[in-house]
Amino acid sequence: MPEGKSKKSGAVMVLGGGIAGIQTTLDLADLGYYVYLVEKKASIGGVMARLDKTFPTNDCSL
Amino acid sequence: MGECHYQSGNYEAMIIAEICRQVLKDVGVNPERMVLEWASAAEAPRFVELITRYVSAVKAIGPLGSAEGEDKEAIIRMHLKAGVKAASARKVRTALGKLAKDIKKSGDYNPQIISDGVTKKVFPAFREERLAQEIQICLAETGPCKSADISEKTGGDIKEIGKILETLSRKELVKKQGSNWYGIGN
Amino acid sequence: MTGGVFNPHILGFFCHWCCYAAADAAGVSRYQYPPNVRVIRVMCTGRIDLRFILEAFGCGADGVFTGG
Amino acid sequence: MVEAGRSPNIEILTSARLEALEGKPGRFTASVHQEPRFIDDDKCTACGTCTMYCPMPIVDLFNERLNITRVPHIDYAQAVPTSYYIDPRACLRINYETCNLCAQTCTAQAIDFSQKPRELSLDIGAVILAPGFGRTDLSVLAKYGYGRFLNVVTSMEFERLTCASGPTEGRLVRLSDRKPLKKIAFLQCVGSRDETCGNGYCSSVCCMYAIKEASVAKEHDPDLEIALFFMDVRTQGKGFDAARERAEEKYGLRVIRARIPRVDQVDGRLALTWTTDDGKSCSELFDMVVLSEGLNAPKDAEAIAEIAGIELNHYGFCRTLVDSPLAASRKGVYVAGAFQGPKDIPESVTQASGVAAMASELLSEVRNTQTVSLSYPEEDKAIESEGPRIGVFVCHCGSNIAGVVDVDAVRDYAGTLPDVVFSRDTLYSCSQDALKGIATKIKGNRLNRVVIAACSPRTHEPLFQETLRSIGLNAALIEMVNIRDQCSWVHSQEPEAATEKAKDLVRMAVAKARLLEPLEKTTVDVSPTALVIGGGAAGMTAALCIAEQGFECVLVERSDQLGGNLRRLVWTMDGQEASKVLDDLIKRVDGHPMVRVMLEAQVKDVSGYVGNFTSSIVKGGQPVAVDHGVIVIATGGRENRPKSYKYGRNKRVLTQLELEESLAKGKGFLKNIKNIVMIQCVGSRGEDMSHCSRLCCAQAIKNALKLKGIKPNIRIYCLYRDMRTYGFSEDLFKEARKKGVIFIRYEPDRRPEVIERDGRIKVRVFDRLLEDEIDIFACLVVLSVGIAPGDNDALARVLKTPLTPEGFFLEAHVKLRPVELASEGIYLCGLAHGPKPLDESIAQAKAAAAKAAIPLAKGQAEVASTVSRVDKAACIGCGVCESLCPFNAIRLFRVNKRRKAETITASCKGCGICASHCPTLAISMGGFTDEAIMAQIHAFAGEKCV
Repeated sequence: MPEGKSKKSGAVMVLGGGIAGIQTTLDLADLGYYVYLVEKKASIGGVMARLDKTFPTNDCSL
Repeated sequence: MGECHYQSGNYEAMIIAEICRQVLKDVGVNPERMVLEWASAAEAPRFVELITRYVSAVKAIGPLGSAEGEDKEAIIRMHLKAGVKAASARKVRTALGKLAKDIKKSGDYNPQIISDGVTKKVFPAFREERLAQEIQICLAETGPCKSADISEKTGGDIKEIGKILETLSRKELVKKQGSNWYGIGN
Repeated sequence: MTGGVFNPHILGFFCHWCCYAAADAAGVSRYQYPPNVRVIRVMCTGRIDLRFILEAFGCGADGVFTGG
Repeated sequence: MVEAGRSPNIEILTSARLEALEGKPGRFTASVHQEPRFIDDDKCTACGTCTMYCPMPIVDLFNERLNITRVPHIDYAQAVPTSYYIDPRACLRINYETCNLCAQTCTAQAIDFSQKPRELSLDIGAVILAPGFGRTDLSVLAKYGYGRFLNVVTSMEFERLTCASGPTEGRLVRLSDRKPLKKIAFLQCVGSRDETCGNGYCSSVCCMYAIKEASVAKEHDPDLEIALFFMDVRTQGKGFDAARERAEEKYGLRVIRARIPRVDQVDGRLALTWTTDDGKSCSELFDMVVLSEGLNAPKDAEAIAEIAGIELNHYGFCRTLVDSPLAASRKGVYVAGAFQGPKDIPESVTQASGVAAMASELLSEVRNTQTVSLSYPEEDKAIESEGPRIGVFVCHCGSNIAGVVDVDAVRDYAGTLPDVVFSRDTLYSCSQDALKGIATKIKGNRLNRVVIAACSPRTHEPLFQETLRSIGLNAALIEMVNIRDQCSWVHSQEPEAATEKAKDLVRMAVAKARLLEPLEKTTVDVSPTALVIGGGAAGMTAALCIAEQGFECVLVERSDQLGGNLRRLVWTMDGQEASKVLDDLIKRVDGHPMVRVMLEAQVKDVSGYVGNFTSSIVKGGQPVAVDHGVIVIATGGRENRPKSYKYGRNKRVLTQLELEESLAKGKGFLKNIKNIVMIQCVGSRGEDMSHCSRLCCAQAIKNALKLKGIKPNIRIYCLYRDMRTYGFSEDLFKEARKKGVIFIRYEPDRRPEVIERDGRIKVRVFDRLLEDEIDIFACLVVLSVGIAPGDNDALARVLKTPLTPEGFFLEAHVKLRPVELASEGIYLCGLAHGPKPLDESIAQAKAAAAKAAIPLAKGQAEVASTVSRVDKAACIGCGVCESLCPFNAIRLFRVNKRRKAETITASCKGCGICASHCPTLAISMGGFTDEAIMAQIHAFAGEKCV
């Protein structure tokens, strides 16, 4: 258990707003943590948002 | 065939679309008026093409009823009214439910199997129930008439109408007097 | 009916996740298509009951478009 | 994406980068620099006027520079945050203080040039690095004529070409002259498995996405001719081979085994030359060449590593260990997705959930300390029970609707409809101030049903439902009418028809609104214990991870000891002692107070649903009842026992695991062994089993290198179909070749044969290069036999979950929910999901633990309100609903000796298949009742219906 006076922070920072960043952000919020999602572009979605369809099911990637 | 969000919803819809096509043909409505199409969320251009093509197809067919034949509109409306009642009847819905259950168990949803299943197991029950409903509507509206007039009005052939009249009379919904049949207000 | 030309009255049953979403996407890209379809949104095409389609035709629909 | 945008506990900082990270695990301080967007997210309604008026064209980076956009723009329509931004580099106003056109034309007054960059300091407990991957740099692409010939494109550009909302709206045309495409070539391993550019690794995904792009292209234009040039066909994901074979056969894709060195242009078309195995040299002309570019380390990898204080591997990706694949080298910093190594979407999603679990382990004692949960006022039951008092709000959406539809006419028309007591038009009903206005109007006029005629319910219904809840009105008492995306936007040339349609749609919505009933958002209490079935590496990792997150866990193992297949492994891929990993796991499991291990125990029956499962577990003949909230399946897999290749009939024919076990016993075993022949895909890909087991190639190479390490002059032959050493294990493959291991490829129709003659064994194989059969005398034959599913049928029947055709458990969605099953509350990891190497099993076990912990952490599972409800009196217990429900969410129960159907609200997803198939119409769907839909149909006909 952490020693010293400072209590742990109940927030997490996720660097990168692609599919991995978004999925872990959603899971962390569900698990009860405040999440800062830091994305260098102006919108999240990363490379996956540019894909038309994704294998193997070929359904849409939005 | 995009992947359905609920996995098998779209398969069940194929069965319902097939029974609907056969029912529309039976009541004299052009089956092309009803279509089942697939477009995933990302296929906007495909969706637009489907809608545009479908609207012009319906335009080509013409207005419901008058396109199917000059004097047919009233008759078709009656067929449809009876059709809705038939589609709500337990016997028909059980047949449809059972077919859906068997096809799901077999896991084979190819169109041929569906259409055979509907033709053999569901459509006969539907047609019989529709005719039964129509007979009662017809007797209630126009009063007693001979089985020949009934079959002419409902489009069912004499033998079929005869058999249905038997079952209806057993359920005391109709009564035969001389050569005329009477509806009993149920 | 506008003018002599027959303008069909069509009822659409669109599944919330697929066809309804495609219709929205068509709107976003400003595609144009004929305005004859009135849409009823359902959660899945599996929800469409035979009664609904027959009732629609019974009520004078010239066509029924079910989209999944 | 949309959910991430809406949750009150997620703060999205766009155009931002990490500057510094200090502190220790649980107590970090991160300083983040954020560039301004110059447009206020809250005010912007994404209407697009600013883009129309801006005079300054810029290259559209989102569409891979294939088309032009304007300075104020949005990357794509469905972007989150759904608001435009200004690209400062080209903006006249920012750089030269002129123009300002967009600010003037913006009706929502959302553009604000006074915004300044911000420096933020965030107190956080853990850091997760998921910056994705970098693109292949131009020098590598230039080798194939990219940049010189317009029709040589990268696979990302090809994605944009096939995309319906892309620059060519999905039409496949040559970029040189916009003529339709006839013939396309896909070149594999561009920027991967390529020493010259320093990327010796394999990017793992390009083979599969090339097949996908080819199939999508064929769907666009069936008479396209497509050839794909592979070295090894590496489609080793779950179900990938099957998908590839289907695509090849259905679309007639030509697969050619050759690596194209260069591309030339011959009168406007692209010429490719290559030599086939049998020495013939060929050359063909193509309209377009697609370069399947690999996944590089992110461009700013060094900067991130330096700031976050983590180590990179020799390729610039984040360095991790096999037995802890998600932890970066600094404690408290975790990694997920392509930055940990090139991988596909299903694996990235799995790792993402996995790192969520690790952060949740580290910070389990401060859970829910910084999250805010919204509280709502009491529902005003009185108003809801009164007769319908409907309020209709017709939205202008600036000019988006009002520009085409006569909003006033629709508003007045709505006022005339029966039961409508209030009708008003609003400029932007989704803006903060309009929502407050609607709330006061609802309270002021005691409205109990609301119809919003505006945009799509898919995107905005939750927003209005929140407004209703915030003033004590049940969220189900609202019906939206889509008169923008599906009316004004798509009938802009026909204003009267659009207005007519809007009126009809409002009439139909009012008819439905009249019949809307308040629906309870039922919540179900979750018993805070997890049941993990299977005590192998995956099971132990999942159990430990759930316990570390603060929840009790029961671990059930059929055999008399923990470990499963891990017991038979000797070395891991990165050379660690497997037994050390095993002992460490077992010690931690046995020692953990929150984990209760039940050995020699089997799950006999499971009843209940998410949050409230009761399982009867038979241990030592005695059934023990265990209550738990969630289930994690980790029953593992079994080494396949081939029937052929003389296995079991000659003691010198072993499997790879058996070889590993004998090597571990000592070198004596190799004394008089000079020749070893390894055969890959034994029993897999079309023999006893149809699937590829993904890890046997890497395992064979690992063993070969171990053998060469012990006895360098030993001769090793490896007969393979495709060497699938994907990711970083490609290095091992290169090292094996350097150490003299001889690799011979065989075709599936001419598999090698093991022949026994007077006590000695030899292997006959058709060598494609020599075009002749050769016999190799072997002192030892080692078979890579692949992984078969465990006997999952019994458990699958108990849990009523489907299995894949190959016999593994079927996950809910291969990409988006890879570790969950379709039915709620049941999770899946390890070999039970499918064959995979140890590090992927561990990552998946962590992911399953994360997902399983969510209902436990919440304590309650909220259930959607659009679920089915059964009218017991009408139900005749025929069971049609039970058999058709894809989610086992409706079951037949015995109610005083008659069978009645009943909905399991927690599992019901509201699809409605049961309702539409019920013979006695006994099932009604929340929000979509039969009566409501019938009312809409009658309203559709308006006066016409009798």
